[in-house]
Amino acid sequence: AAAGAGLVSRSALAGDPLITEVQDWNRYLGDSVQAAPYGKPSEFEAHVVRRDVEWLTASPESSVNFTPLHELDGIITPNGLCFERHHGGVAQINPADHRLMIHGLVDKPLVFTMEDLKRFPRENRVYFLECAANSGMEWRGAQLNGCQYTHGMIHCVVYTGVPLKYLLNEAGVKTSGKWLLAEGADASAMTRSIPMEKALDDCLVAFKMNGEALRPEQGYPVRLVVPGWEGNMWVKWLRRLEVGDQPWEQREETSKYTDLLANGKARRFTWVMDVKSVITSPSPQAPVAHGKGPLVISGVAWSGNGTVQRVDVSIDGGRNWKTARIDGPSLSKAMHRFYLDIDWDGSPLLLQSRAMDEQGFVQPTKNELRLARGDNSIYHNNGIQTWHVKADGTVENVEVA
Amino acid sequence: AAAGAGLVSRSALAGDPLITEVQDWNRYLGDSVQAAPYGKPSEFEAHVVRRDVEWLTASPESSVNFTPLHELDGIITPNGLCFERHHGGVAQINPADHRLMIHGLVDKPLVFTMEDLKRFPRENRVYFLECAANSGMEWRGAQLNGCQYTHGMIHCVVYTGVPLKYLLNEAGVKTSGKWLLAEGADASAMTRSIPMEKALDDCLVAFKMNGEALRPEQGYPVRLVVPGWEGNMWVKWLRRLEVGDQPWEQREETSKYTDLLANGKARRFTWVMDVKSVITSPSPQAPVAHGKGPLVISGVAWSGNGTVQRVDVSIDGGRNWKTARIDGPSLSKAMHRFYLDIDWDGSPLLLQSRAMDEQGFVQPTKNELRLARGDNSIYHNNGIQTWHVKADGTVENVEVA
Amino acid sequence: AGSADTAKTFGLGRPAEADEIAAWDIDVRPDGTGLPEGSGTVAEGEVLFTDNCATCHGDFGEGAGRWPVLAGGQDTLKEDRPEKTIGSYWPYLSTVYDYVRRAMPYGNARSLSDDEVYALTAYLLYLNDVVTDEEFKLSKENFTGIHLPNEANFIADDRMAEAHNANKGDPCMTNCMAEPARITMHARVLDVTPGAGDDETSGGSVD
Amino acid sequence: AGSADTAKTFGLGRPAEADEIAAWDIDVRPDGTGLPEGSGTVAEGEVLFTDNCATCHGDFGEGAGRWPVLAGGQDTLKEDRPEKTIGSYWPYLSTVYDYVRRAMPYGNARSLSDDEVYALTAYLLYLNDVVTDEEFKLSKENFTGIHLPNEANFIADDRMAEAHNANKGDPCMTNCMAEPARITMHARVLDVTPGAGDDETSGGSVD
Ligand code: HEC
Ligand code: HEC
Ligand SMILES: [Ca+2]
Ligand SMILES: [Ca+2]
Ligand SMILES: [Ca+2]
Ligand SMILES: [Ca+2]
Ligand SMILES: [Ca+2]
Ligand SMILES: [Ca+2]
Ligand SMILES: [Co+2]
Ligand SMILES: [Co+2]
Repeated sequence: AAAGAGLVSRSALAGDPLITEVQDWNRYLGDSVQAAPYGKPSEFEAHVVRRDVEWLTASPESSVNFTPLHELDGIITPNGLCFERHHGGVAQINPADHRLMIHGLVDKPLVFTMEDLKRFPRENRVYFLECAANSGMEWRGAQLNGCQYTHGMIHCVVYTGVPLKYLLNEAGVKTSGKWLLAEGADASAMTRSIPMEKALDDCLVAFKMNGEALRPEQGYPVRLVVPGWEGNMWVKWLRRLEVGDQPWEQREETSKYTDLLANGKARRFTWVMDVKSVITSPSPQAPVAHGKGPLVISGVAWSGNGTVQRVDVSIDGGRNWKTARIDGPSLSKAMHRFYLDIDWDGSPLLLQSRAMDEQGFVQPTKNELRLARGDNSIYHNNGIQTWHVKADGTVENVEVA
Repeated sequence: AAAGAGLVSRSALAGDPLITEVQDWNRYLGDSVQAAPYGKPSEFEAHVVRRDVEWLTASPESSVNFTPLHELDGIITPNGLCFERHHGGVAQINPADHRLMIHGLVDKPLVFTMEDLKRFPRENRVYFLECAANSGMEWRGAQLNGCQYTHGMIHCVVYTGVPLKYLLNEAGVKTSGKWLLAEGADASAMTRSIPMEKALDDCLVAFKMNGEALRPEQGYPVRLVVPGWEGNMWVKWLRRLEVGDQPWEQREETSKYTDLLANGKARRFTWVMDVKSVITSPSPQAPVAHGKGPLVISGVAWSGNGTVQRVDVSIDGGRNWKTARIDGPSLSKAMHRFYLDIDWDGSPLLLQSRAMDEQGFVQPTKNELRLARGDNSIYHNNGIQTWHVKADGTVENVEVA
Repeated sequence: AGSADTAKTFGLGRPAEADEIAAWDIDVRPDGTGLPEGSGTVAEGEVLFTDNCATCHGDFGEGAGRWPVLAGGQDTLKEDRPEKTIGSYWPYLSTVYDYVRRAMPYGNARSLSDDEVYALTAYLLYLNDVVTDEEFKLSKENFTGIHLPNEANFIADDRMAEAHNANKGDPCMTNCMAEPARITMHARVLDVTPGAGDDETSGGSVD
Repeated sequence: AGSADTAKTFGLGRPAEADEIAAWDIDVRPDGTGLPEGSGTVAEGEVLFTDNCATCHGDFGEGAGRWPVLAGGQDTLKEDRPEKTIGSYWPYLSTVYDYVRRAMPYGNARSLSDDEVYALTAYLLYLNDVVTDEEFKLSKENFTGIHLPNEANFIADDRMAEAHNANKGDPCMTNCMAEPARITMHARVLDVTPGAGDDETSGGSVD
């Protein structure tokens, strides 16, 4: 054969050798269709991973890692990158060995297998799940340089599951049944009290995320979906639902997930996740590499109250705002993606985004939150985030006044 | 410690030991948040994979594997399970080494880096991608037992990308430019001619799927998205766009992807994917294990013409039909999920689904297609699929009259 | 064959047996619902705590390293770094019993007997100065008579009343600040790449 | 700063250089656009084909094993198992030149010189009885004078005119067939689990 005959001259040509020379991937066969029965990302995307912050917790089995929001786009979080939060490690459960019990103030206490659950009518819904502690480390002030860490305790996927009301109806909730205790099968036996009104409204008992089975770290084989409400309530490895007439005041709704105010009082049962947004690019982990000119400012917004109606973006630290373009599906209690396409003049920016939801709630400043609640709250920090984009394109987490 | 003190008596209790005895996953810590920076499915889902059929092709590098539709739900295909079709193996390309050229009948021939592309305004859209050869093996009659094989050359994901029109506009298409040649950088240097009208309508140059970077087998770092049109046109590893005044009549639009009729004539440029549906469960790979009683009949429907308006399901081989429930987002040129929840009496069923799209096109029977096109067509088989559910719950691929 | 209907039942699942319910129904409420028979003393609890808990939580519940602090912190809730413990923060004793029984000791959950949990709960009351007698015996009978100091300080969710929520309406779009914005604070943790650089920090913790 | 606007340009990308365009612009159209300078004979092509192509496509383009058949099949298009080859099916010769140059030999694409591709294309014409003279030389100059036999049989997409598409309207819902449906055909491939059982089949192929 005449291999290379045409190449000798080519390599002498003007222009980018990546174009003028035949590259290996344009000549030799790549991997076959048998190489990856279950596919994975390119080796060039190895940096796109969940990351934890070791000093945050005493034990990595009761800890959190964070979604790399700065690397993602659109409104769907890929399953492999959904942040993890668990209190006794990831339970590995054979679905054949899993049971879901409903008891308490019901006519007929019942036990379901996974097969049983899959015989009820199903629904598919896109919902964000945000940990109430998301941005909690930022309560006292700018601390972490990267939206993965400041805002990465959130993900948004499509759930397939059975409306919880069908299961409750099957057992027959007594009229005295006003609260529901949901319990997990993991080593923390996670429990939360949920008011019956919410349970009968839009909760799902979900076995799939983004089309495939739930991931183990998200509660495989089955989890509770509590749309718009704090992630801790979305009990994973769901094994038990008890109907009662009062809340249980479990550890996760007393010691934790209560909001200490300046006056020493603490709010309890703060369930709804408030309207919130963050610019994901540029951000500290996603600096501007290309200098001045066209710049895509991109971010996500969400609200536990329903859809996001509008997102405004400021490039001067909140003095002036422009309404961003919300792109892609706008679904209730789901992430929304927004963009502001600007022509950057190369001077430093103080980037902020401010979301407004369908009920008219507007994302507050961090100072407004501190004024209302003091400095000792941890949860429900939905304050406006500021990124300082410097002339060299690097970005820092700052606060402004 | 008093380990086990409470257990001795428990194990003697009546009831399911999976409930009455404390399980390991309820006692001991599971994996930590550092165990899987990029997560993967449970070990109990190892059977949920893309599969190929070895005898179909001479070489696994120019071959196809199939999406396990029978294991999925909702409308989104997880990235790891999106079917693969490539003609020279999977090109592995470092995004830093990738270039996209636009030339031909344009004012300014241009070369873009990946960084350049990410500075244009972006859009996020959910689209199905179906290979024109999907169900092609079934043209002459029922052959493969499983919707993974009969209908698995389809996936549906959210794309993030730049509208192609922005790139064309940047180069400045001359008024004589009526066609576009799209070319891939892989070892097959895949090419297809696309009419300019479509290119300027809804095509995207996409770099993300389901939020994260495209997978290598789907064209990482960048692919063309040609909504509603046959998958072969969605050129992967996209490196070149040439504007011309006529189509190129490339191998993939002459030797292949042309539709031979009974009279020896062959249709060319058959781009749109017709309205189609299939029941994914029950199906040969997803038999009914639970006997009579509540049975969820579930499937997917799609149309290259826009949204699916309605799906009807028959349990008697097409004699009588019931309109199914479409659940989840109904988006143009995206998959739709439908359900019919029945109370199965245990007698054999002949299951069919029939989709109707927003333009009023109705999915035909296979016999109607054969009547119109003869037995020698391969592509664009959108005929109604029949599954024979037997009394024991096993399911076979059959044809009926 | 018929379609889904919210009102109807499907006849799915099987009846739960009493022993099965008993095996899983271990939750305890503030009103005492769910408390098992049994009892345990502070003194018994001290031994159990030293053997099973102190490695992490410290001999006196002060917390070893970054493991949770269980005692102390009274009167810190309005201070700069409040210490939230059973004694300083938790509203109900039932939560202690419930949580220790379901989740502790960490890594070997469900290994304690009901009496042992009574004893440990008694000892945690003692460490928090709620009881002072080492011979104090906590039991199903006297349990609901004991109240934790901070119970009255829990209030309902009133976020809606906060100024920024109470005044809905279109937010300001132009010249919203008198002066140009100035930076008042910079991130304290400069290197966020785990493993690269200095991971130690004075920062807070996540709950 | 301003927002996106379809009409405006962004000033992104850089001009493509002539040599860069030339390096990638290797496509050939039926009207000859894109054909490089050069030529090659049937005889030259035979040697090249035997050395580089015959292991897969057979000495005479008949296809080894399941590798593609390149010659023969004339007058089979209306038969039960049509054989679609360059001679029996392909409409344009330009596609042969274009495709061999860009993608063959499989596994070592872009390794042939322009003359070699002319010679191979000439040989494929010979194998398909379009030319009969072994001394025939194909060149840029005489290329567009050659037409493949099946060119006239390609028609535009007229799916919309098919009976089932032409008659839109609500489909039948009840008693749509006179008799109960009966099974006319069973799947021939019973075991679809790759690796388990018999993977051999008489079935079709995918294109
Ligand atoms: C190996 C370490 C370890 C041991 C041993 C241990 N614990 Fe814990 N304990 C933890 C961790 C970690 C948490 C927090 C778990 C979480 O994140 O949910 C915790 C939480 C607690 C809490 C709740 C603290 C709060 O503020 O919410 C109590 C009460 C408690 N433990 C009691 C005990 C008792 C009693 C024992 C012994 C029987 C014990 N622990 C043994 C590690 C330990
Ligand atoms: C190692 C095996 C192999 C070798 C060697 C090989 N080919 Fe191919 N050829 C293939 C395969 C496989 C295909 C189909 C590729 C695809 O799926 O797109 C193909 C396709 C073709 C086609 C298109 C067939 C059609 O019907 O569309 C032509 C023409 C062709 N080859 C010519 C050649 C020539 C000329 C050579 C030598 C210079 C050659 N091939 C060497 C394997 C080979
Ligand atoms: Ca109970
Ligand atoms: Ca005792
Ligand atoms: Ca570090
Ligand atoms: Ca050209
Ligand atoms: Ca020559
Ligand atoms: Ca087999
Ligand atoms: Co809360
Ligand atoms: Co076609």
